[in-house]
Amino acid sequence: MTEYTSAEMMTITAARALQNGMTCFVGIGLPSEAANVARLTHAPDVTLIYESGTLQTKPDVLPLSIGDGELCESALTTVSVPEMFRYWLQGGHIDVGFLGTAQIDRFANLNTTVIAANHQETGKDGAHSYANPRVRLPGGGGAPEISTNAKEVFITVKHSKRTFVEDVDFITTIGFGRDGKGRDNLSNIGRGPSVVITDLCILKPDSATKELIVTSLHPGTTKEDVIEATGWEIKFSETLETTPTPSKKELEVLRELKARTEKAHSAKEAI
Amino acid sequence: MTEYTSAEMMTITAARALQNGMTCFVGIGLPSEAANVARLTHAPDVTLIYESGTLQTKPDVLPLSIGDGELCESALTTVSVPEMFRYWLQGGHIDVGFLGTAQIDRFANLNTTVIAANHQETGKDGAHSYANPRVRLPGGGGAPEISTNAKEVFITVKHSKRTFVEDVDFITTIGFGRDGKGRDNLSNIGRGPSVVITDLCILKPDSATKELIVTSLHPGTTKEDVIEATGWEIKFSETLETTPTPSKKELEVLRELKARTEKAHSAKEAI
Amino acid sequence: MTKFLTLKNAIAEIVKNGDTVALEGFTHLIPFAAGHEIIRQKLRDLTLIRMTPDLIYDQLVGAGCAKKLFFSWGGNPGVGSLHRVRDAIEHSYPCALEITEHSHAAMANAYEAGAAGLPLAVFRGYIGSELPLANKDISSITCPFTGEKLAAIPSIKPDVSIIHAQKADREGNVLIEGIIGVQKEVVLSAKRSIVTVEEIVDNLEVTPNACVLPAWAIDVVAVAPQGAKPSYALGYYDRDNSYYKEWDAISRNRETFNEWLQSHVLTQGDI
Amino acid sequence: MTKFLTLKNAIAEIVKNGDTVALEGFTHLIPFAAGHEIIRQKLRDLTLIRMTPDLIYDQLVGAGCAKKLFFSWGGNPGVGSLHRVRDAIEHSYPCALEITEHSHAAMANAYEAGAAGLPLAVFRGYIGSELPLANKDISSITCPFTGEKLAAIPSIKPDVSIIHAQKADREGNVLIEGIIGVQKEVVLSAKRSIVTVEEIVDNLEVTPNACVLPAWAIDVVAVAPQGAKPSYALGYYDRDNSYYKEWDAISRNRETFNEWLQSHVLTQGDI
Repeated sequence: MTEYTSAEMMTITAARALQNGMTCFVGIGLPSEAANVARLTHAPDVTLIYESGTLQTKPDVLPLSIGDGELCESALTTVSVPEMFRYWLQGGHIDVGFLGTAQIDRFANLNTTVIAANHQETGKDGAHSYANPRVRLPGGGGAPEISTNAKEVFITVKHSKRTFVEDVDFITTIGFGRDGKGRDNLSNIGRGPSVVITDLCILKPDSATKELIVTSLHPGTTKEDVIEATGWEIKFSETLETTPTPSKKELEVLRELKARTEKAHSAKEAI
Repeated sequence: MTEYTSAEMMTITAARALQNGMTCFVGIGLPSEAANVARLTHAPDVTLIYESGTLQTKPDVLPLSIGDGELCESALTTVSVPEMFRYWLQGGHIDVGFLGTAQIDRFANLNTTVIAANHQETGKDGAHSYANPRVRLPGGGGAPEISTNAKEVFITVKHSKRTFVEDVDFITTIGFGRDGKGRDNLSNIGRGPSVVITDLCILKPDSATKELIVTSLHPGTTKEDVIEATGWEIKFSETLETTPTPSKKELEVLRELKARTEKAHSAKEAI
Repeated sequence: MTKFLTLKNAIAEIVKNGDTVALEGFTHLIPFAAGHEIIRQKLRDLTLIRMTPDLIYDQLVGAGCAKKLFFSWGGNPGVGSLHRVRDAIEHSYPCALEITEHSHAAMANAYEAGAAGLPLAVFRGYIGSELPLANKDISSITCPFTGEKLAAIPSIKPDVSIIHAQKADREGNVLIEGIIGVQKEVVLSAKRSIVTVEEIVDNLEVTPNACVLPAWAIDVVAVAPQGAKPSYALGYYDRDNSYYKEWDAISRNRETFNEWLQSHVLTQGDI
Repeated sequence: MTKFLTLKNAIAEIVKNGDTVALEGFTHLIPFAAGHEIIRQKLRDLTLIRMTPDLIYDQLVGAGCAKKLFFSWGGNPGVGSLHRVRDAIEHSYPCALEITEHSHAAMANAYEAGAAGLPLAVFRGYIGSELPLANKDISSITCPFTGEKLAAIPSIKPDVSIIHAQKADREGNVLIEGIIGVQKEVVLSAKRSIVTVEEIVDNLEVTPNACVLPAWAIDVVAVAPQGAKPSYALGYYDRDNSYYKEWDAISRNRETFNEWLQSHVLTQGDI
């Protein structure tokens, strides 16, 4: 078996979640890496869409920003940003939104807005956190509407107690709401997060409660590792699986992609 | 003096109403003819915009339809029809909307929807006319919103008792409403019709009452001619003027334009 | 995801009796070949949506395919009336025809809202017009920030949309160029869609922001060379303005129309 | 109607202390040269609007030009925080900075509505997000047809918009190509606008539906070669991704930033 890092395991597992033929609205960073690995391996006909307006793009190197020239030059066409959000996302043409996050809670709510100064005081409402930030994060970007207008949502994020919290300090982007019922009785929105892929495991929402539970452990990861890295009393599926290891081909594609990317992004320095 | 027809007098007088540098949203037919004569004579920098999405177009022959290829091929650029109505018209970029009509009344309201079966019965409300049509006209097209979203409106139409009626059977497009007060207290809309050019005269709304009054008679036209061709007790300005005659250059441009147009539109028959 | 079908199979598979159908193309790229195939397949009880019914709907209505017409300007551009449409409205020949009437701005906004997945379109329209007396769908909303009353109408979401375009590549991505009208909107707002094209090419050869519809946003692509005649396809053939003029005589009485229908449509083979 | 000015004169004439200013460009074509000129002219108390503040607003905020920031994603793309923006928010250095925060979909819709001359934007957004707790401008309307509650926010109508584009012709018509973002919208929605361009050409040489802003929709065109660096101009130069990475260290502390400001902006001459 080829050796691989836990970061590679995460990216390749996330890539495998994408099926060939899907239209995927791609967040920058980990999601973008995973989505492009998918396109270069088992899902050559996955359609990648970035919020900069680039429709069906096939970047040769990973973009640093959501609007690198590479995305436009390799796209089928590029539309305006209002059109992207109105016609393509809100219009219902996106199968899956692929997101990262800074904080995620047991109901898959995402926080990319603020880390509160004192979470104990905040209670279950982000207003207090917003007024009393310890760390100011970048903000929502496309995520709040990707999460509700895409048919489903995949999330990929590194597993740690700081990231996996019982309740996010602020709901930038809804998973299933503070009580797990946030999507109930709402027509015209997607079904929300269907899978979360970390460097330790795969989590999926319980079909009844919508609480995230571990459905698959990555090889070499123990339940204790996950418990230790999760900020709530994490549950494990009764049919807990072991995630398949990356193939040689997948690792090769990922590593070449990252090498090409590194080279491209540092090449500019000489200019 | 060169001889000319009353139709030529009308078109050239209408053309003169357009000032160089204006952006004009052009209706098909008489307005299109007048606007292009303006562009080819005193107003080379008038910007002509057709509702088909053609921005700043310079057709060599008059279009038969609002979307002839000529309009697109000679345009600065062509935008979608939703963009045309949202950004360019409603967005406030049109100085003047240039309209024709089937019926016009004393408050410059326009009807291009239905001629009522029996106007006597209809009263001052188009609902009855709509339910009881004698003649079905094409409908509103762009006019209802051109009339309120352009900064002002020019109207050109042949003068006759059938056309110039006391009250239109149906208000497709507002002039100043059934009582002349239809634009009062409305912000965010243009000032409405500022001039009506016919084959007999020029009419303008009275600044107080908004009733159309004759401000200029075309050479050779008498007050009686206008009274006879108007369906209400038409008033004449105290400072009634005589419209200047067409110049040789204007007539030449108009006639050449019409000859080119006729040739172009019949040429296709051979194909 | 696009399938390539013959026009005959495309219509047979996608269009059903009783459907709400929009054949769009603002003067340019009107899908006449598809309309004729609908006539040949004797589809009935269609609700036909189009900003400008044009000759194509005069023909479909005259052939008895429609029970309802949804439009904003119903004439033969630059020529006169649509006689078959008028005969259906006024004398229920060959069958009764209900109408729903809007302005261009309203329909353009309603298509835009349909493409944007919204239930309503909001715009500054219908001020002072009596069309709201004739169309109960016209409502309003009040801006929560300014108190301004704005027009609101339901968005358009056809069962089936059909457009004609210049070309598709071998994956079924489609280029529309020139007067693009509401073509993108009508395809994106529809449940099912057909695009007829002049030709299939290896490469669309487009600039970055060309109006390209991705294959995955279209149900069927059918090749129909000269499929927009007597309308036109920029870069392929011109509008046959003389045909539009001749249509007036053909359509004016039932016999000449029915002869035309027999000889020019019903007895014509598949494309 | 466009005037051609030097960048120095353009900023001096168009931008005033206290203005609401939007410098847009979604990753692509960010008008850095114009931003630096605003810094050199020591404009103060600006409300800065931009979907992604990016380095350009980190620089303007760090230089003390802004009192308020209106944004939807505030990071250094792919790198990390905007340290100058955070220092202003968290420690009021060099002066206090208020923020108004939205999602991308919200801002894209608000620009679209601004360009469309509407007082509000209506979209399916903010469902389940706590951003409405942090931004009192976020309201809703109820669809009169379906009863659906939709997000409503005020449209964006800046005093001044500034964008960078590839080229203008000698009349001042401007071509924007590639990732076009909200560039058209921001110019059309603003009271006054400046477009900086790479070069002036005799002929824009465009396809029929290129994104062209007509001269009469722009106030000032200023030539600023390489005016988007370290962002990029498709067809002219690439994004300097390494610069974005280096910015992290420069901006991380006040001294290195102030040195950068001195040497790279304040002591640089006019373009």
